[in-house]
Amino acid sequence: MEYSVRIGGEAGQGIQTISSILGKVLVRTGFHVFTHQDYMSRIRGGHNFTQIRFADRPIACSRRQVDILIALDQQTVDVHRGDLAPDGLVIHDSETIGRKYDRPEFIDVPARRLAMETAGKRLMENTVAAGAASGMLRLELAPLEKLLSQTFAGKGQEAVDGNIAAARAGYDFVLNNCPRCAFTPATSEPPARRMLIDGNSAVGMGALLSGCRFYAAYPMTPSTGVLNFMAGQSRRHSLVVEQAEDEISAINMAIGASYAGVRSMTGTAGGGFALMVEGLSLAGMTETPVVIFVGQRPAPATGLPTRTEQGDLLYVLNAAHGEFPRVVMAPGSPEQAFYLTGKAFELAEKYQVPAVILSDTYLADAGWTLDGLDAARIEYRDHRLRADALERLERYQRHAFTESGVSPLAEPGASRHLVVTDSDEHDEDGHIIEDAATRIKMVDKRLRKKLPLIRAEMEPPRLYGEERPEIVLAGWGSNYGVLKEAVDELRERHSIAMLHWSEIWPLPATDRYDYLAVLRRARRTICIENNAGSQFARLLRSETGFQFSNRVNRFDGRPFLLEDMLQEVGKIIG
Amino acid sequence: MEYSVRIGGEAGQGIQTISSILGKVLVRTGFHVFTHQDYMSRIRGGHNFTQIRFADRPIACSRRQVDILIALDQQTVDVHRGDLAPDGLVIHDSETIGRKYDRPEFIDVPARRLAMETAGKRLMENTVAAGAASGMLRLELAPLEKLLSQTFAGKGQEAVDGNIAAARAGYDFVLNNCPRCAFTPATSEPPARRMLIDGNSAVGMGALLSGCRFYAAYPMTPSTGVLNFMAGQSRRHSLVVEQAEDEISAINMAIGASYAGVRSMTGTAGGGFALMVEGLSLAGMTETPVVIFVGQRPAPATGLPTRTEQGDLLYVLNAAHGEFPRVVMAPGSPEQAFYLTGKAFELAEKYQVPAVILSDTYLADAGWTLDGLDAARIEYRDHRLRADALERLERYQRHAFTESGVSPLAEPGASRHLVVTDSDEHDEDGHIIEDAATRIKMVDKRLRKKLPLIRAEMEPPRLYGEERPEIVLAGWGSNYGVLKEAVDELRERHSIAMLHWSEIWPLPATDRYDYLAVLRRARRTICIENNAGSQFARLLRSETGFQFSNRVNRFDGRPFLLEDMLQEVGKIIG
Amino acid sequence: MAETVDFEGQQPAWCPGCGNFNILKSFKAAMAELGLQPHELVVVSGIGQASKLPHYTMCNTFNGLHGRTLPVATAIRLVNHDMPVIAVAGDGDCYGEGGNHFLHAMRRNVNVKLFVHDNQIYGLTKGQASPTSGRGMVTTAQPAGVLLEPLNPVALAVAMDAAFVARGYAGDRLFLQELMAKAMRFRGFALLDILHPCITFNRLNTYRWYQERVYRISDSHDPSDREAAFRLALEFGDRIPTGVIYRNERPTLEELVPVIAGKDPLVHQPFSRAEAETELKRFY
Amino acid sequence: MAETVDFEGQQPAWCPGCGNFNILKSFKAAMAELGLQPHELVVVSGIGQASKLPHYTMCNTFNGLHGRTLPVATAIRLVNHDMPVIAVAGDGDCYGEGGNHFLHAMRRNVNVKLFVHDNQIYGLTKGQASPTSGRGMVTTAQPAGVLLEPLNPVALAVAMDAAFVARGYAGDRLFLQELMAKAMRFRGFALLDILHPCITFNRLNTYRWYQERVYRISDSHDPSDREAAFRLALEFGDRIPTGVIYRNERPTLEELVPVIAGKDPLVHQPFSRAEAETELKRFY
Ligand SMILES: Cc1ncc(C[n+]2csc(CCOP(=O)(O)OP(=O)(O)O)c2C)c(N)n1
Ligand SMILES: Cc1ncc(C[n+]2csc(CCOP(=O)(O)OP(=O)(O)O)c2C)c(N)n1
Ligand code: SF4
Ligand code: SF4
Ligand SMILES: [Mg+2]
Ligand SMILES: [Mg+2]
Repeated sequence: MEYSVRIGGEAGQGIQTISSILGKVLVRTGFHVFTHQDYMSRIRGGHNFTQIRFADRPIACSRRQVDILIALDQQTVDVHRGDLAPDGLVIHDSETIGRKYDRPEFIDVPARRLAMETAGKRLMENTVAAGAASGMLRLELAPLEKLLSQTFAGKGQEAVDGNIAAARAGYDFVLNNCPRCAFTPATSEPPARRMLIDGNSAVGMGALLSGCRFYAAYPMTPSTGVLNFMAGQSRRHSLVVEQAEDEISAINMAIGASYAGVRSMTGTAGGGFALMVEGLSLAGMTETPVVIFVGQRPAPATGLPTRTEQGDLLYVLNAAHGEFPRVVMAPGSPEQAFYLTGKAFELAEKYQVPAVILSDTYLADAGWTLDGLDAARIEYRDHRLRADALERLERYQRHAFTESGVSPLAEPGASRHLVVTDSDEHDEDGHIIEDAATRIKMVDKRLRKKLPLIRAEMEPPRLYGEERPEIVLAGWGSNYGVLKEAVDELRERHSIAMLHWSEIWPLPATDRYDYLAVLRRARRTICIENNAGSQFARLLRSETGFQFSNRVNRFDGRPFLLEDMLQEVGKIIG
Repeated sequence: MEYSVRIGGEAGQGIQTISSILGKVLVRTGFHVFTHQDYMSRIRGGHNFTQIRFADRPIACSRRQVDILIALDQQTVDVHRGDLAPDGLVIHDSETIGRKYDRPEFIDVPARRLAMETAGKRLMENTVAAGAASGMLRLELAPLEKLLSQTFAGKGQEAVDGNIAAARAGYDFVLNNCPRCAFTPATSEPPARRMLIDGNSAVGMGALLSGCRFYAAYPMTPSTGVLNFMAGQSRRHSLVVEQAEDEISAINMAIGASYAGVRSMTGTAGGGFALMVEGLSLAGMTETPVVIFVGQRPAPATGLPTRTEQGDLLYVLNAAHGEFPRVVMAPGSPEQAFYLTGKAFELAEKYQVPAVILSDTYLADAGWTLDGLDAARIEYRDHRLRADALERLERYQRHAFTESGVSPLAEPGASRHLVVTDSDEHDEDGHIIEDAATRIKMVDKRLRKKLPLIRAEMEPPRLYGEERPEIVLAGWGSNYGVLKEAVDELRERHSIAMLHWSEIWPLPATDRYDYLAVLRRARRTICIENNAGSQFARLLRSETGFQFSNRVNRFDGRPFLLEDMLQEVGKIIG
Repeated sequence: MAETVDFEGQQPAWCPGCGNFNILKSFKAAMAELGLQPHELVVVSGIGQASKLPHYTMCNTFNGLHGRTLPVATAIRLVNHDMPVIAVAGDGDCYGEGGNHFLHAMRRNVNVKLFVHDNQIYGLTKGQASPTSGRGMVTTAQPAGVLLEPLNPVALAVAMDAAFVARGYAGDRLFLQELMAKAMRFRGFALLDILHPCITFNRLNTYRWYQERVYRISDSHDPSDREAAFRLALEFGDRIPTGVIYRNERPTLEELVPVIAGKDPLVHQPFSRAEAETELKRFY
Repeated sequence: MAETVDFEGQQPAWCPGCGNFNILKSFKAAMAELGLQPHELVVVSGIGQASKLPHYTMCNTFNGLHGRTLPVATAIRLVNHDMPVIAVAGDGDCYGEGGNHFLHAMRRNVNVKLFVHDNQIYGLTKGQASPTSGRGMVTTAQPAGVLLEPLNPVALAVAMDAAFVARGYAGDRLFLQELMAKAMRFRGFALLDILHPCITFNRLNTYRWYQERVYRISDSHDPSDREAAFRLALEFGDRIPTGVIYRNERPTLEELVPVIAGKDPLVHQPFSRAEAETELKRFY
């Protein structure tokens, strides 16, 4: 059992209100929900939509086919009508969109009138629409009412009552006027308690639970959600959030904060990361732990600012002058985003390197249903030398040579020992040097010793599907969900599996799991990426020599929907 | 026949004066000269040196072994004595360095006293030293005197006379007091007229002859020489040079100038390039031709600011968000720097892409002897639409779709047609769009259509040595000279050749010259790079699958001298 | 001669009621008033709501990166000093991301006109504080309110000895048009900071808020008096002066750079390879 | 208690006779005078001759990137507001590459002390014009002389309403020490622009040039009077005032950010995973 609801309209019409109410109600009703957003770069007007797919089993992507289309304007009808399922329906308010449809699949819900009648507020037409959709789906009213009470509690009883009345009006209207509305999804009884969380919030939660105490950023889509999340947290937890004057400042602040002794982070998109490249190199040279969230969007330059792409992989891997190790994590879901953010903080501090969390707009905004997130699975170990432990040392050298290449990281000011570091090449004390011998030892320490140690901590890609597949769908980052569902669909007819990398760099070794063997054994290996340049395929070839037999690329700013993916793969495997 | 003269001392002691006089005199005397510099990042004090190697045949690198050491201070003696040839000599002024050496190889030239006696100026002790070295080498005095007249003409007759007298005093002193000074290099008779030119000047000359009209930069070693060169030219040619407030501004200025209708350029080092990454992406999206000079130096961060490295290859190749074509040239000598700068300008404008000239400190400062540079070999074609040709068009669209992907590039203001471009994804007119279809066509146009056309223009690597070698020494950029001489040395005993890439990206195809076949045929393929990460080797594997059998890396901030190279290669090939 | 209609461009994507519409109207009217044709001027903009302006009119356009309008505009003008060059930016664009370029553009005094649509907020990214946001303004990124001192661009420009410093207000359309025309006619770098309400995200600085405060500077003010200008510039609270605050005519950079001063624009100067080739001599 | 000798660091690599030596002396003496121990302060610097200072004394040191001292210093102070934080930079460092951070650091008013070694030239890169270089100064990169208006950091700081604005001179060592101590004792962001000759590259602004012009501001000047401060700040020619030019005490950012205002420094606040975990609730 599964259905998809799509809500379309102009920016500012309240798509977000309807979809967040509906999404949450569906989760609370016991469904697995997946939501995804398609927004233009404007505040009012244009054409946006949100899709809510739900089912009685875990789901991980969006479909093209729509069962219920909620059209807040005429354009939505025009653009999305073609995606309607054979028995799909369109909810619209003929008064608002200014046109009557004389066809059975069009359900005319007078949302504006009902909103005025019940709550006296035009604005509540969105709540009416949410109610109407709930009615079509024959959902219980109680979870919807409870959610509205919680959501509007802060705005007073009148707002709560008004919204509940509006929702009921929409619900009842559909029940009374739409005999065709016969969607009757089965729900689990009693509903399991589950979360609905998006990629950005998951990163924020991961950071919070990793002990991140300082976040500096300059707003940029799709990373602004992380900034907003952290700013919201800063009121309740001991976390300083600073909006910087630019991204250069943001990363230097994060590095300064880390030097001073706390875990710190910054976040941006590819274009803002361009301005952080200099700071990345500084973190590399001074061996200062720092976590950088990078939300990819279609580029070059400003590109398609509110859309999605995976075009920054090689850039993030190779950015910055000079050679130093970095960690790059590319989570495929909010769940992975949460745990990998934790791991990024842990590795950054343990090895004193910068760590990048490479996300994209699709993952940033996509809502996934989870049974829960296990905070305890995020390691939190303070790797810094502080107070007594530090004071007790006879001598302290910030960049002391050690077996592992990792030098003790001390909190400045916490003891009589000086903490000295430098962007110039330096000696163990942190002072400028120019001699060749020290330089060689420092490169060995920073790069050659640490890199293999970090590599050993990286998890190999995840195999999903056949254990010895003939066909491998390979991917990384946010394509996780759609690849997984594609495998589910194709498994009956094919020996197929997904190989998905979410821990990208240092590229995981093959000793624990020989993923190269899996690839080499397969008849067809298809690398699927949201970019034009097959960047991951080039990376894998450069590091392992392996070359995929086929490549699928999408670079129009949109994510792969399940049907698209099946079609593209179908072209190759027949 | 060949000799090496090394001049060492503190910063500010005048090493530069002595070496530039001596180098030029040797060239004018008919020798082939190679000079290279080793400087600290300080203005006074510390330890610097310059090496002048000369021979009766073309030479292309420095040697470790020194025949004449001119020690301006004690430290020079201590540091370089070990490199002295069996019959090598040390010129020093025991009064200046404060110590007398009672050994036959030490020639005590009272430079300071002679300077005071002849010219009344202590400062001229450097001219005395230059004279002394000329004496030891039994050079004619005339070229030296002529050079001094030319050099000091601007400072008046007194300065000319003083310098000539000082040089003569040094010259005579050695003739009279040093019976052991028996270097008698054979010169060509009459001397051929040759140039002595360094990498930075060659880039500047290439830019000037390519019609570069605008240069914006922020000072940064080792690129400052190009800025200074261009600034000097701006007085005589129609060229605007602007020192920007930062590198971000510099590249945006260069892009603005190019948009306005002239060829433009900027220059920096790896750290400054970090700040240009954002602008690089802008040039990619707006299809604005721009040439960027990047002088590599040891990093990360500030690193070793006055030293050399090849650590920025993958960074320059992958820098910037999004996917777009770029040209990367890595000249191996001033001659290549000159012609490849010309080619960078040509390709940048023809295909409307950014082009990078990737140099390094070693090449920037190294002086090579050339028979000449052929200005006519630098193509100059104005690819822009201007005045009448533009006015005659019925319609103009800056980003019009064409067969080749290249749209007409018009000068704004030159006609009634508007020239509109945008960092957002745009339509043919240059206006913002968000639809998938246009996006796809634009990516195809910018990236997929142009890239193969540019690739077809790239020259394959140069083979030097055996045509079907068993051993290949592979390299790129500034290692050209030392690899070439290493092959010369090793050819007698081995089937060996150099394969040198100076046109790096798009990686040249193999259709005109199948360099992969050469590599695959060889028994040993050794990739030699001035970095720790074997970046070129990784690039070649990523693009062709070929893996070198051996790698040699140097990353201590110093260039490979011939002996070092032979030793490293010797360890591998025996 | 062009009329306002010749400057009609694409349909704006701004929120209905946004102050940007009035600025756009003034812009088109001012260009027509000055007798310019669309192809005779270049508009350089950054990224933000403000920076979309060139698409909504007709002109040569370089719509570049967030914060980077001024370096691009500066170079265009140095290459072609016959062409009027206007830089359009938002307050975040120009005073936040692009703050350094702003400082140094004033020092350069290239004849570029800088129109900053100052809505005291980041509009396009949905309402974070900008450098000019008032203290205490609460946003999603500043839940405890803005804690930083707002930047006063006009006072800053006077301190930097910018050649022409003015403030306009989108609610006073005709005066704004007049100020735009004045800035265009001025020989040198001109800053015109234009206050305008962002009706969607800025709940503090509304039409009403501005209406109660904004006034036109009286004729008695002498814009060449730097101290008086500074005093006036500091006024930003219960009363907000609009008009020309400071003026200090001095040679522009184009008039000082030897290769172009008093000569043809660089883009129209001939390139002589032969002359360039002579430079090779010095290496022999 | 520490003495000046406790602040002896590595051997400076500056040119003998450089003005930086006096600044270093004043620095060490001021720190000793304030009763600080080397480990009790952090010095953040950029890249340039000036920025090598922390290596030549004893202190916790973050010698970062050219131009990026202030963001690093700001964050250090926000994380540990018990620790004195000094940012040392050159004029190119701070007003050129780092100009934007300079602007916004003044707005932030974090209690960081900014000491700018202002030699009106780029020293370490061998003598190009800096933002404060005088008009007409000829260098290899500016063969036609500097054509841009020099930036007046002190006037700029007054316009930005910086909390503490002073100018010192390396040739007046004791007064410089006094100004450093004053800046350190001040509660808030403090700019101390320190004039000093670069004897190798700056042939214009020599010891003698400064000596003839620099004077100490008389006691009658009221640094809390912003207009008077601006007037004084504009004086930079035949006479150059040194001393405290402007002072405007107001709460620092550390005193306004809720999580740290009046609380333990962030770095010493405990981290409670349990508390953080409660935030997961809202996603159910
Ligand atoms: C380097 C970079 N950082 C961040 C952004 C995201 N961004 C786009 S517009 C904008 C701010 C818009 O505010 P403002 O400049 O005041 O213009 P407005 O929309 O208010 O007119 C930001 C931060 C970007 N495009 N580039
Ligand atoms: C991003 C970047 N650009 C350029 C440089 C090169 N650089 C080093 S120091 C310096 C300027 C030095 O001038 P200033 O800041 O005034 O310091 P001073 O040496 O005069 O004390 C420059 C341009 C750099 N290190 N980093
Ligand atoms: S968000 Fe604000 S500035 Fe942007 S268009 Fe809407 S009202 Fe105008
Ligand atoms: S170059 Fe100038 S500033 Fe640098 S140390 Fe020498 S005198 Fe001082
Ligand atoms: Mg704004
Ligand atoms: Mg300086």
